[in-house]
Amino acid sequence: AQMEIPRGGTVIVSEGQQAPFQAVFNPYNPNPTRWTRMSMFEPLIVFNPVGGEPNYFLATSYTYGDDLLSLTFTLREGVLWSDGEAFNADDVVFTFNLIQQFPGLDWHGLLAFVDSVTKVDDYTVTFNLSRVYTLAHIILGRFWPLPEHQWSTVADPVTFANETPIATGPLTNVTAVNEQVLEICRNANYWGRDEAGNQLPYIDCMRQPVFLGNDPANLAAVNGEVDWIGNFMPDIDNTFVAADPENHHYFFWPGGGTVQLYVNTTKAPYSDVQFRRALSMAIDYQSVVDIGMYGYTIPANPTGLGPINEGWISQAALDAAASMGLGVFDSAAAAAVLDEAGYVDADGDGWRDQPDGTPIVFPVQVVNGWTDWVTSVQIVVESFQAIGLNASVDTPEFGQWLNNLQTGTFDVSIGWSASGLTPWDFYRAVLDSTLITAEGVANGSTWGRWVSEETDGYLTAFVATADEATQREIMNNMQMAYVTNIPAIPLFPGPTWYEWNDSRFTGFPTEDNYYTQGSPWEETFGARLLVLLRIHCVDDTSCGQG
Amino acid sequence: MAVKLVDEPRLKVRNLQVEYHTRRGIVRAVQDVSFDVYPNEVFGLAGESGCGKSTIAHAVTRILKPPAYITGGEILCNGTDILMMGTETLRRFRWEHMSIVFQSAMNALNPVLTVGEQIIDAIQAHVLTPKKQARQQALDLLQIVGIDPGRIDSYPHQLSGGMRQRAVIAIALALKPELIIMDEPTTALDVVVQKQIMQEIRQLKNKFGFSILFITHDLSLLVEFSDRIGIMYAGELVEVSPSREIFQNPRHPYTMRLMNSFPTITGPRQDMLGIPGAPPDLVSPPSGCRFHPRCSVALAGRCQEEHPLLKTVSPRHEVACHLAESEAVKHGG
Amino acid sequence: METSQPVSAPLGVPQPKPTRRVQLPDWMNSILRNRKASVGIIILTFFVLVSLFAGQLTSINPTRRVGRPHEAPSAEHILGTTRDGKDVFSQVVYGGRTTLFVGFLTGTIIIAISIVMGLTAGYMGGWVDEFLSMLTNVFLILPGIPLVIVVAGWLDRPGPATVMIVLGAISWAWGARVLRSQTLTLRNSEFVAAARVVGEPTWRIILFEILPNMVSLVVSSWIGAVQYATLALVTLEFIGLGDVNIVTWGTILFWAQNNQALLTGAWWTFIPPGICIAAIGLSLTLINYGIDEITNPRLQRS
Amino acid sequence: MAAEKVQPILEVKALSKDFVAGNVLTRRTVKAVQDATFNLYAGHVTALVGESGSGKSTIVRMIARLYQPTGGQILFKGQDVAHDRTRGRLLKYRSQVQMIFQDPFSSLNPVHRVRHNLERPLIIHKRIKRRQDMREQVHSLLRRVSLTPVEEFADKYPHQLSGGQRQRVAIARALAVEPLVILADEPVSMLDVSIRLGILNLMAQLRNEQNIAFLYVTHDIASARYFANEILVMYAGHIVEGGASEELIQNPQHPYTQLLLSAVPDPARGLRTAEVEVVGEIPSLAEVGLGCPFAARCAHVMDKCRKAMPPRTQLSETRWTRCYLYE
Amino acid sequence: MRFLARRLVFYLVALLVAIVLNFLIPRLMVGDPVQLIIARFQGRIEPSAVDAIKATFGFVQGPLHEQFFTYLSNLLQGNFGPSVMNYPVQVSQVLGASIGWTLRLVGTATILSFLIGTLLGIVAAWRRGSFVDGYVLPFLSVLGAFPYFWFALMVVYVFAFNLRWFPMSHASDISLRPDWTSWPYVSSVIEHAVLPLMTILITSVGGWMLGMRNNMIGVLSQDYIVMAQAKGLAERRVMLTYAARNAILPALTGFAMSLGFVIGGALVIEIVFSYPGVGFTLLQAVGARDYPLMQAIFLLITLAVLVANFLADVAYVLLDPRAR
Ligand SMILES: Nc1ncnc2c1ncn2[C@@H]1O[C@H](COP(=O)(O)OP(=O)(O)OP(=O)(O)O)[C@@H](O)[C@H]1O
Ligand SMILES: Nc1ncnc2c1ncn2[C@@H]1O[C@H](COP(=O)(O)OP(=O)(O)OP(=O)(O)O)[C@@H](O)[C@H]1O
Ligand SMILES: [Mg+2]
Ligand SMILES: [Mg+2]
Repeated sequence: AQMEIPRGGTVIVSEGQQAPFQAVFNPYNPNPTRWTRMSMFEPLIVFNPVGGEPNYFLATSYTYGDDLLSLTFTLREGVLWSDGEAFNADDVVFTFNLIQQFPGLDWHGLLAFVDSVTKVDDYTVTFNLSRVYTLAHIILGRFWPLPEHQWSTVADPVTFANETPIATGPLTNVTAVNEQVLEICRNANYWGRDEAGNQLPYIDCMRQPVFLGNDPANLAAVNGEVDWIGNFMPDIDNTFVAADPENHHYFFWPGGGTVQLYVNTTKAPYSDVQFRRALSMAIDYQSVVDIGMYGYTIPANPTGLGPINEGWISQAALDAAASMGLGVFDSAAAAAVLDEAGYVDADGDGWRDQPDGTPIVFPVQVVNGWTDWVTSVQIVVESFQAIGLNASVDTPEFGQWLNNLQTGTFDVSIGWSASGLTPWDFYRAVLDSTLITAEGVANGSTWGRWVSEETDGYLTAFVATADEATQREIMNNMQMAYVTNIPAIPLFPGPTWYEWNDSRFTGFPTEDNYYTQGSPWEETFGARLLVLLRIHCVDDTSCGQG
Repeated sequence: MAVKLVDEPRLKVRNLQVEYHTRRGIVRAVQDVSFDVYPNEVFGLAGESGCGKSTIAHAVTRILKPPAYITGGEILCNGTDILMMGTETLRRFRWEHMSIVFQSAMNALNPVLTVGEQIIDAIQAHVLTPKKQARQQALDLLQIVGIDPGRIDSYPHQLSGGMRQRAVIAIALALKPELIIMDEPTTALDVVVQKQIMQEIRQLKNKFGFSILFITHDLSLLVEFSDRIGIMYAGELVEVSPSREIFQNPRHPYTMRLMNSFPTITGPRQDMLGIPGAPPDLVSPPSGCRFHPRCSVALAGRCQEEHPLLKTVSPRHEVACHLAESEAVKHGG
Repeated sequence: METSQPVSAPLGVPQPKPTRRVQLPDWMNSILRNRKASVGIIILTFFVLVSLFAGQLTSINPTRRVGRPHEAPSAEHILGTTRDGKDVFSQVVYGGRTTLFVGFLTGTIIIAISIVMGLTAGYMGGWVDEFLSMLTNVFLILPGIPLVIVVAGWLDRPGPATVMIVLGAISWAWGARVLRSQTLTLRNSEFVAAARVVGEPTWRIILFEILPNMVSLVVSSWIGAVQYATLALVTLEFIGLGDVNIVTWGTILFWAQNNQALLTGAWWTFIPPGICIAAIGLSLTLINYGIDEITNPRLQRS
Repeated sequence: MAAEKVQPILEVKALSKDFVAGNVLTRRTVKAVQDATFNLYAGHVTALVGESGSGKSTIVRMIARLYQPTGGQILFKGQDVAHDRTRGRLLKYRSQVQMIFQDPFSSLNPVHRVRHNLERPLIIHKRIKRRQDMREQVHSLLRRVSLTPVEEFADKYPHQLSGGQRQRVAIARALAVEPLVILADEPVSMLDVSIRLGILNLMAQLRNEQNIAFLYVTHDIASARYFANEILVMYAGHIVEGGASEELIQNPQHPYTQLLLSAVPDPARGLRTAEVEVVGEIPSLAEVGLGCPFAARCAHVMDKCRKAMPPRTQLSETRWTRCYLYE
Repeated sequence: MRFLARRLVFYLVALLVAIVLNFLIPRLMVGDPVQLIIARFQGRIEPSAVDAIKATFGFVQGPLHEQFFTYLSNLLQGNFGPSVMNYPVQVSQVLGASIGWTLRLVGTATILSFLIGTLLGIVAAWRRGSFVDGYVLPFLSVLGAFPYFWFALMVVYVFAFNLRWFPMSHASDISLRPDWTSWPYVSSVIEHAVLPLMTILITSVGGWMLGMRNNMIGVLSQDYIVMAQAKGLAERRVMLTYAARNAILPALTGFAMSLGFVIGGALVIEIVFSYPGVGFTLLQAVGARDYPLMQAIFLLITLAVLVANFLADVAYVLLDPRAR
């Protein structure tokens, strides 16, 4: 008894600054054209970043073997590739074997824990794991099966551009890809249906113009030329919203990775937990968030975990943090901590020195041109200077900055961290000492060079069990270790830019009904797929001209 | 070569005054100058650098541009006042009746056009002539001035200095004017080439019967080449006379000193004095006779206060000097 | 195709002037008498004074937050505040100081290299000249700004020093070429030959005979270089290749643009620095124009 | 003017100069001066006349050690200086051989006062014992060239001087070192007729009073007659004739000298002189071959003229020429 | 023609220098492109996958001279390799699209600016003190003092955003299919080019005008101009054939040389107008350490400037017989 949902229309998308498009529709390319992943190519299962519930796409269920060393997916029946061929287990098996054959395709890092794949029947496959790894279903779930009938003839899938893609997703028909615009239209064979049995998606096409800077992208958004937006916009209420309060909306869910201040824990005085504690207490978090981040996020939780892991946060850890004064702006208290630990101005130059008299001078590194971070760091440095620490802002170029962090040639720096459906991803990225190699940090954000058997132990234990209670206990301990040791100083969870214009299309996630992360650029958790399948024209006339 | 002075003059300059308005003040470059040029005559104008010779030449052709202003006088060519002509009349008049050869041929030719084009330009600007015919005329003109007509398509830089000067003369002759003004046409050239060109000019003059207003500071050349000579000093004409007369019997103290300033190759080898001092600044010229500060025979009061006017002292010989009448001059100098 | 020296120096014996040595050099006098140049000098002096007395003009630290974000101009904040609450007026004043300083220093570096290259090539002649001229011409032809972008990206820390080095290293060619040809002319002039006959050593000839005659050319090339450097600096900073941490007119614009000053209506962060840059550019143009007029009197109108 | 022809103070022997003109692709050699031989004597003026581009300045500049000769010798007081580049000896030479340039408007540096121009040679050549003498010395130099009042002139800049005054400053500069030889490269050709004589007379006075040897370069043969004891005629890089000046002018021997003299305008010779027949123009020095450079324009040209330059033929004690007609 | 031959030799040398610079500069940069690609995953990528990426790009790190010869031989084959940012798309393909837009925009703007500036300069010199000389010239000089980008932003804000007279971004209407034979497309291209073109024109025309005016004034005082006027030639002929043709010669060299600068200036304009040109691509390539792309762009710009210079030389030879 639902109202007929209007169909058709071209939704116009903007992600802020965007490089000109090239026709690279190989999802296993390091950097394929936008909308290749999670709209053209579908995963097996993705877990909603908001709430974490599974959304089944090419699989309909998954089960671990009793020994946790195998993972079986039941595949969806009746799915057709965009060229009309049927999708089945052979495609999944083929794709994994292809990855094994060409490790250059292994973006998900599957080979680190998957040994082989077995086809059970046409719609069942079993992955045989090389070790117990209870996050396997999340990672394997994101893996994109390729059409065997097309890719089996591809000589080198690593360098294959795949200009005419064959995929199962809702948008597969590329109608324009050039230096100015990308336009992809619906897959006539798409399997998805809404409750009323209507074929999905409702929209005909997605069009993303190239904006070479944030500025033109924002002007276009303010002008109402775009429908689905992932731009950073300063002063958004007075510009974007004010231009059309009725239809222009935004919601910057702070569900991104936590931005932290990393200190090089191998060097004095940063190796001293009291010093780090003082730093944490000295920072004016509210100003950082309000000024540096335009008020678009919230101060971070001392455990480092953001809203995406809300359900995991341990009250005990929070209490411990509170008793230490962490994450609360209090210059006087911070100064007192430093005084007590012996960091006083020994040489009378107005700045504090180390207990042995060595002057403390440290630049806080931040990438040149990342203006929100630069402003944040400026405020952080002001806070540090206020308690007598000789800090300054240093803005190397991105490449240089990254290199400094990877090789440990820095004292203090702002930096990102990973986030995932469980806190494991965050702590793994920040603390896993196996990621620190002689040449530098392999990957992740273990820039603080924190080495501890305790935390390493929690990380391995967590993925070795599938029992949620055990996992929660491990994570509680982990959080406690984080707040007592302060290996990094969390500043704020990363906001996710997302605006929408209701005048032509509707069905976007709203603040009240935030059914998934709304940003059109979101690719990791497949949130984009969920939005794509829901949006539709407001009425029959609203998006006729597209 | 006697010139019949009974004819009406081709060019009559009367009380010409030219000023340059500069930052330093008004430069009175030409002050109350009058002279005539008769048909088939070469009238020479000489004087030190900066005395206003070129200014007269430019005034006569009316090509002076600000900051130069003609502030008085008449310039009659064949009876019509050039200064009264409208732009279009002047454009037509010029070159058909009167042309000019500039001080330096190096700069008088447009470097990016061939010699032929520049001659043809002149012809076509005045007479509606088909290109072919104009080119033929240009070839003839080159022949006349002694350039191999094969060089018609040469650019100025491909010609030697002498050839360039000839080409400029060819342009000046293009419309067979009655009067050609030549402002130091040979200063940049060697004597041998100078000689050649001067000979050719003379031949052409005899052949076509035009008059020449000839300007130079090379007195030897002037005396050898002109029929009559006007000597200028500081913007004024101080003596006008037939050339032989002025050479042998100069009457103005300045002329006398001038004639005594250049050694010759055949005359007696004697000590010469030149003229002490330097020409005056034309912004604030000396009072009275402008030459008096440098004149060794100046009369104490009179020359400083009273401005001498051109007076006829003997037939066809005019001098502007208070002493000209008195015999004292002859022994002064 | 040599043109002979015009014989048009002032004629006559000028009246002896009783003034003694405390005279300004002639060219300076002429510059001050030229209207365009003096307007340019007045504008420039104004900005130089503002930079010098920045501390007296405003007591507000340009890098401190002193107000709410994007406050409109008021008595307290004459030009309002930036998005992060800093005082725009004091930023423009202090930013001008850095911009002018770096612009002039860079211009000076550029012209110093030009002088060394140009004078060496012009005076030494021979293969030294051939080599240096070739080098000059090559640098003249290499596209400057793209090269600066590439090189600035290579140096690890952007900032005024980087820009100075990079601009200096690749922008000297124009000046070198002009100065070389002038040196060549002067070197062949008779007074240089006269100095050699008198027995002046080479270094004295270059420093005391040739260089003083190029003062107006050096000054005008220098001004051109300063203008070029200032504009290049501001442009590079604007596109994010400068150090966004320090306050210059370029970075004020960078931040204004980043905070979408025009869209949010915070024109006061965008218009004033733009006008200041234009005013400096204009003043330098006017000065050079004036110098042009002085050295080429034909350009003057009586 | 009976200058004793004793020992020449400066001897030029078979001097030649090749210039390399053009760039790498258009390289060609210009033989500016070939086989020039003559002497300068104290108190004696030797004039070098010839058309523009004939190589006069090149000879002067080689003697002034501004150009390095390609071949030949310059003997000063019997010593070859052409190939001596030691700074000390070069300075010594310069203190005895000085030069006056053609263009008084460019031979004085516009940025220096008159005083500076006179002080420098005094300082460089240590002609001054005490600093205090400097002022007096400068003034006496100015007095010698009749630039009075000296105080005033010493402080002037060149642009405040007239052409003649500038040339006087240039002469004073040359005199500052008390030279034995002065090389004057067309010292009056840029000056007005009326001023020329003043300068020529000044130089004549110096020659007479200080016994200076002059090399007087000019294209105005009449002034050479007026000022010089001996005249050398140059044509396209070669000195083609030489001799006592009056004799040479009244009785030119070389066909080129004859042509030159006939072309000089001379009112005293009587107006409307015979018209001369001249063909061609001075050849480009880059193209001169082996023979006599005047062959192409010469009315008396013979076959051998085109093959080799005629040797020097002594016509009398004071005259010589290089022409096959007189061999 | 000897002149041109000599210039050609020079251009070859210049090109060689550019090629060597081009080879060296990126190699001196810190940070390798693979690291940057990995960094984009902000820690969400497994360490084991890092090797996969490195393998994908297969960067060879031989000794420098070997690298240089590979680079040279690839260059000679016109093969710049794949772009890192757009892997595996070839650099030539990445550039193919943007170079056209830049050449069209900057080319048109530069030529127009030169022509208009020169023409105005001629008029200003010919009629000293007239409206053009007394008002237009100072006005354009003031405009020329503003930085390109500042002006561009103001223009976008006023004429595109507020007044909506012109489109704000892109080189054509993006809903139209590129088709140079269809009028709607071509007209949209023109419409989109108006603002960026005007910005370049307005800020650069004053310089040309002033230069030409001063050259022209110098030429106008030459004897041959006076003589041409005295000859009675028509004013137009004196102005154009006698005066302007001589006055334009020094400007020609400057014109060619300015191209390098204009491309730099256009870069900022491309960003402001989202004009998909090569300047923006360069900036991006530098940010992403996309060496092959950077090198290709820099070489391309250099080549364009060299070609422009050569054309200017040819024009010079055509206009000035002395250079022949
Ligand atoms: N454009 C000008 N502006 C100001 N004064 C000028 C200008 N042209 C000439 N004069 C002055 O006018 C006077 C006469 O100049 P003119 O050129 O007529 O002299 P001239 O006799 O032809 O000299 P020369 O023999 O050097 O050619 C000189 O004092 C000169 O300084
Ligand atoms: N530095 C040089 N490089 C190349 N060629 C030169 C150089 N100097 C002079 N020449 C050439 O040498 C020849 C002789 O020149 P020089 O200056 O000696 O002649 P000149 O007789 O003094 O002429 P003028 O009377 O014009 O001064 C000329 O053809 C000239 O072009
Ligand atoms: Mg004159
Ligand atoms: Mg000479």
